[in-house]
Amino acid sequence: MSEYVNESNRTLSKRVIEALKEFGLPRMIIAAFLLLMFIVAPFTGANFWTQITNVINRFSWNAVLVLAMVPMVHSGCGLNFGLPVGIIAGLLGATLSIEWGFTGPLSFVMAILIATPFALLFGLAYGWLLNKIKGGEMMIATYVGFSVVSFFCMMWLVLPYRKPDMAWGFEGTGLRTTFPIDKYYGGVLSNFLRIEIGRLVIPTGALLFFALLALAIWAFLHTKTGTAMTAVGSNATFARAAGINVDKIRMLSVVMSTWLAAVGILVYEQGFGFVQLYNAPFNMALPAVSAILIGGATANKASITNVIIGTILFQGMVTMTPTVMNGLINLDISEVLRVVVSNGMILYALTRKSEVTR
Amino acid sequence: MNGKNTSAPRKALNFLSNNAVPVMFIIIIAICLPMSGFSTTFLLNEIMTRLSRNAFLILSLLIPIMAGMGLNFGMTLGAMAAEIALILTSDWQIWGIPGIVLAMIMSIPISILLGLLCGKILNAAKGREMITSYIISFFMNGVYQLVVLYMMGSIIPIVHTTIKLPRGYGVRASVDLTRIRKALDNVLSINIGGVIVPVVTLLIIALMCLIIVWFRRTKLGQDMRAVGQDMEVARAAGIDVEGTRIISIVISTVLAGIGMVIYLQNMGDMATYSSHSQIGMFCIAALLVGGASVDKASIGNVFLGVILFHTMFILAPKAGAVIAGNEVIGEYFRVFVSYGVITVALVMYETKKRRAKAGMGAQLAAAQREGDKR
Amino acid sequence: MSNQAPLLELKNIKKDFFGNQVLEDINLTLDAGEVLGLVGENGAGKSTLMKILFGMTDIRDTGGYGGDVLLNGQKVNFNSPFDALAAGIGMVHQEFSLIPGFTANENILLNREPQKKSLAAVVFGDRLNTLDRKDMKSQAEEAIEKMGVHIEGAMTINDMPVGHKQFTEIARELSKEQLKLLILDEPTAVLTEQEADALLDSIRGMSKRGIAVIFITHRLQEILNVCNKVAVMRDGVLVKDVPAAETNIAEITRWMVGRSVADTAKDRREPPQTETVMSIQRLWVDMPGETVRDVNLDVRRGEILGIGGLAGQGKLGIPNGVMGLYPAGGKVIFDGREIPLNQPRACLNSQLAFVSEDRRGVGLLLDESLEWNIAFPAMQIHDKFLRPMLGGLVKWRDEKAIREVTARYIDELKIKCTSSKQKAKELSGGNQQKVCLAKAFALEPKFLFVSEPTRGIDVGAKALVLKALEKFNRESGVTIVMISSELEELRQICDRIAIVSGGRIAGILPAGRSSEAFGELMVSSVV
Amino acid sequence: MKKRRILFVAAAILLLIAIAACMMVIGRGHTMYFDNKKLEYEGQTYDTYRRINVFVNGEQVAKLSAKDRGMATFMGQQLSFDIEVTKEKGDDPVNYSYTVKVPYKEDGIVLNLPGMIAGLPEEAYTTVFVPMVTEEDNAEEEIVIDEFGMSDVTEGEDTEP
Repeated sequence: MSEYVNESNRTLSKRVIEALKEFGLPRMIIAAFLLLMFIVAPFTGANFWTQITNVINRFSWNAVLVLAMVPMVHSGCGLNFGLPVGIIAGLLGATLSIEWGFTGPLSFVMAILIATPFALLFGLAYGWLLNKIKGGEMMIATYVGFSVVSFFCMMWLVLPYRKPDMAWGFEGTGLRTTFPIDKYYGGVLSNFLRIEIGRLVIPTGALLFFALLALAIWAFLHTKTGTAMTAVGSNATFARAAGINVDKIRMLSVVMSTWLAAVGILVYEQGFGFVQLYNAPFNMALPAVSAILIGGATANKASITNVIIGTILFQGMVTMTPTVMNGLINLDISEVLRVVVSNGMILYALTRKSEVTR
Repeated sequence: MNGKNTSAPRKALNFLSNNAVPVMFIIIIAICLPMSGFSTTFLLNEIMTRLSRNAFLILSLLIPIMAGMGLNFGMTLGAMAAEIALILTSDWQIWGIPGIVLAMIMSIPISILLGLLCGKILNAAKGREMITSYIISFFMNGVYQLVVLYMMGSIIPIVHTTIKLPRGYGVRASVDLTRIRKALDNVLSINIGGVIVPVVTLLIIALMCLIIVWFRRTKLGQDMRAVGQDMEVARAAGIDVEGTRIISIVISTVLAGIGMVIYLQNMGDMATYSSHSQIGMFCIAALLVGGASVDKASIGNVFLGVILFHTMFILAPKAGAVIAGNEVIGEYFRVFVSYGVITVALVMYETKKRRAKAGMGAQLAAAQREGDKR
Repeated sequence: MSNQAPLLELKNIKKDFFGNQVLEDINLTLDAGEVLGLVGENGAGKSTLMKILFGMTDIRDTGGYGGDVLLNGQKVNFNSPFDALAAGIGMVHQEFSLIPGFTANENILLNREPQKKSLAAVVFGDRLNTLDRKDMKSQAEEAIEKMGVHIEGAMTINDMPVGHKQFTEIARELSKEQLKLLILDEPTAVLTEQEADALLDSIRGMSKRGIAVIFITHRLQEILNVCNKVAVMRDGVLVKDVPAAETNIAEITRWMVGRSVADTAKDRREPPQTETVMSIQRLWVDMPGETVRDVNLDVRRGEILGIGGLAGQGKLGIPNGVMGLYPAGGKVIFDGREIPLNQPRACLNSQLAFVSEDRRGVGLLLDESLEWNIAFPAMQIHDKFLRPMLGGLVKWRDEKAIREVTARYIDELKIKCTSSKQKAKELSGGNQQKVCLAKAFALEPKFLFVSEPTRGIDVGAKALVLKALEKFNRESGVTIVMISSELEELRQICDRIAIVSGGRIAGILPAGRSSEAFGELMVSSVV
Repeated sequence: MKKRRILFVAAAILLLIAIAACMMVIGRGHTMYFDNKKLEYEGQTYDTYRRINVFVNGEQVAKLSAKDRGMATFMGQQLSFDIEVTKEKGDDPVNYSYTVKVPYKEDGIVLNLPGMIAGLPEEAYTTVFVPMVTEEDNAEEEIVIDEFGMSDVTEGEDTEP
């Protein structure tokens, strides 16, 4: 490789500027903002290590959901606004696992196992639909997600769940909107190999679990099929001319994303300690989408690094701003800031020609 | 493919596939209607109320569709403008018709500003207008909250404690609009066999329809149609494509603002932080139920849509109670149907676009076969 | 007509695209009412010349042009097509510039609609004037009348036959009162015979009204029928400018394709008389703009077969159809086995390979490294550059092998790049083309389609690419079918050349035959 | 031509502003409170009446016994009303008509009817209404912006050990 470098007349400074340009202005602003928060935090009376713990914690809950964006972005299906489809599969796994009497860590494993066939089924149907409407994925994905969630709003009421921990006791059928899962898999990952150093708490198990999945995705992208997936996302016509069955690869990516979303919501719940049904999945897609964009992904390129950086920045912003803003000016505009920043980021990605070529 | 043998059954099938959504709705209503047990008068009254409440808002969606920008999820922006105007007029204690007129006038400059912004952003996202306008509505919702929750009472003066939060700034979660409640609807309203008809509101809606019909015949309307069908050709003919698109969004936003005032005066109560958030979805769903598509919509679609969609809306909870013994199911059902309708319409639009591209090959094969015969 | 200055005068027009000279010293005059037939092969510079005349912005964006354009003796310099329109020049393009859902009348008067004053316009501006539909109708009808071919004004463009779309465009130009010069770019290409005749009549009519017409076409007979003058261009030079009455088709063809009389007859090898390796039967391909109608073609083992023909006649459709990139029908037999159509994978599995003419769209992963571009198809088709892991369960990408093969081709084809990790979009056109070749070579095919391998690349790279192809054929014994619009290039390396005209094979000749022979085939059944 | 249009646009905007201003004047709502209460003014005491009925546009808006307060809402800056006064039980009611102007900026005005009937100067019987701030009004209202459904997340954080 070194023999070619000589030919390049790019100086170091030029490269740095280029790298920064690639990183993008909005990301830099957000990163700088977060850095500022960390610096200011101690002055507002917030404990630095508590803050760090919060960020790590939130990271461990959400990272898998953000990771679920990666396969679909890679295959050119765009940002997965249809994340709720996978989440519903996960919720089915969670509720059925509890209903069938599994408890403790086993209930988590069973939840994943039960969610898997649903995720495959939903993913196949969702992928089939997305293959029919190439080019209009993002808008339709959004509404497919909404339709599925609202359909399951009815299902949660109708399906014959009996377990008193999650069903409405007095009415006989129907699940509660939110129920705790301490008896089941609440904290199974977070508390596994948990490290506590003073005020700093590291949920090792959850981080390891994410690392495992991230590694699997990273490895997959290095295989023959993974390479084909990236090529399909980069230029579908090229891939087709090279003999790739584009539809099949896209389908595979959708199934993968859907499954990751199903596992992602289970990881989220184990950290959060509650299962949220009904309208809760509606609002899960946008934070994940903006997180990966903040991490530097575009609508057809995303890496594991993007996931990690994006989740840290986004969750950092979410957890830090309320404390700091409150402590600093006694005015909590963090919620508004979060809405503006995350949606602003998506808008920024949508309006850049280079970012979305379709 | 070869459109010559359009026999009667085929024609019927074509009609069904082109109007799948309205037909589906008529079937749903036909099933739910007997179950609900509502009286005809009650139903007609409800439909009349909802027609007068929603029609103007839905009319605001027509112009961007004409300009090829799809369903304007950004109409929420106009709703926000109307809400800001109504918060202020409520605080100034302007009541009745004057309050409504003032709110409409005040919403206009805010709508224009938001519309310009939205139009500019959409011009940067050509081909992805819908998802972009959808995200814009979320984005602007954040800005709206910033204004209403933090700037009102601190920077923008708000006097009354019924509106202002006790902490000294920000607006309460609900603003009471009793003072303008149905002020417009009640003018000259008449009662026909138990059905109350808000004559003036309907007249305003009719006037708007006329304006839209007239607008289609203007040069600007013609330009919008041209831009909507082929931007490049329009540009080559010297039409200011970007400008025309922005104007269409601005008009839509302004109309949505006025429509929202009409909507809220009918409701008589405003949920400050959520009234606007669902309005776009319901209006779009209603329009699509009326048989409109992403690239084609008429005034007829608006009225058919309002009637069908809202009849379903009224019937669903009762029907849910009868079928599943639970009214909540019906409520979820109607939300599901709203989303489902939008999904189906979007899918149909995209597949139609793709199907139009194919089909040439069959012609070639046919030509070769013809050649063989000779 | 008079002793005044001619309507249009072109003086020493020159144009280069980044050092690549495409027009040299063009001089041409045209009087009012005169009809000029402009002919030449693709790439001869006709379009560029017309673009200059019409003030297209891409001319200005690429550094403008040299020489002067004089209109009525006045020097003009158009900054945009709108300036040209204002000066009375109209142009009908090959691609339709019509709004599909509008009627013919609406399209004819697009953005020039007569209007009625309205009250709202006083406040909101003139765009709120209503359209005067009645006046629109009469104005459009007048233009249609002027054209002399009847089309239904109230019909929407979508419902029209192609020919009528063309006439709508012509009527649009005629409806402009200031029109003095009309440029028609291959207007008859989409017309039926009767329609084409009607158009010619219409051109005569315009000429009588004093409107000058520049008529670009490949149908030479039409030129002789309707034009006063014929101008022939070749390689950016105006080779001939004669009265139409003084020439004939054979002569024009010769001027079009003829190089210097001394043929570039180098040490040409005897065309191999081997057995047929690929037999294409009754092929139709639906490739927009390059429709293939009914092609039968046999390719011999080990030869280089050229496919030539004018643009739009379907030569590009053949490889794209066989390789499954566009919907196709018919039968293709390779090595005794039938290859299923519309399945790129099946072709590649049978060791066919294809270098597409659409480098950026089909040929390259622009956002990926050279390594990926070169290794990808071979990896996917032949499982090369992969390491089996976990007992063959996982096929892991072998980065080292990929880097090696890329380095080899970078070296072999002299691809200029900073590293094998450089992104394909950062390379120049010539180097991108070499990457495309490398990609195909890495597949180690038995049979290679190469489509327009030298389009848009500089002379040095051109020679290199052709040499690489020749070498690949000679050393590996790979059968190559090369499709190109440049006849000379085909004659240089091919054994036989098939000419496509009107979506069909017009004939196959040994490459040694004269240019005129090929030229005649090219225009034989032009559509 | 261009100039003319600017003129018309300006005129249109002015017209809208004028309408808006007009609406602000005629649509300004006020509340008038009627007190049938004892009034002390310059040492004199004006006693309550047994019953006072208040009519606006012929419609009864208040029926006041001693120490009662009634109210009427109206738009615009003045209110005309009629009152029907019964001094003692069994007396014949006496009718009065009044027109009271209300300053634009005041939301509510309290009229002391005994003072008014006695013909006292305006400042004697009018007071500005000051609304009482009730407990309910002051209860801190939680505005939940739940864009991302994260409100429960904060709850969740509380449950963290």
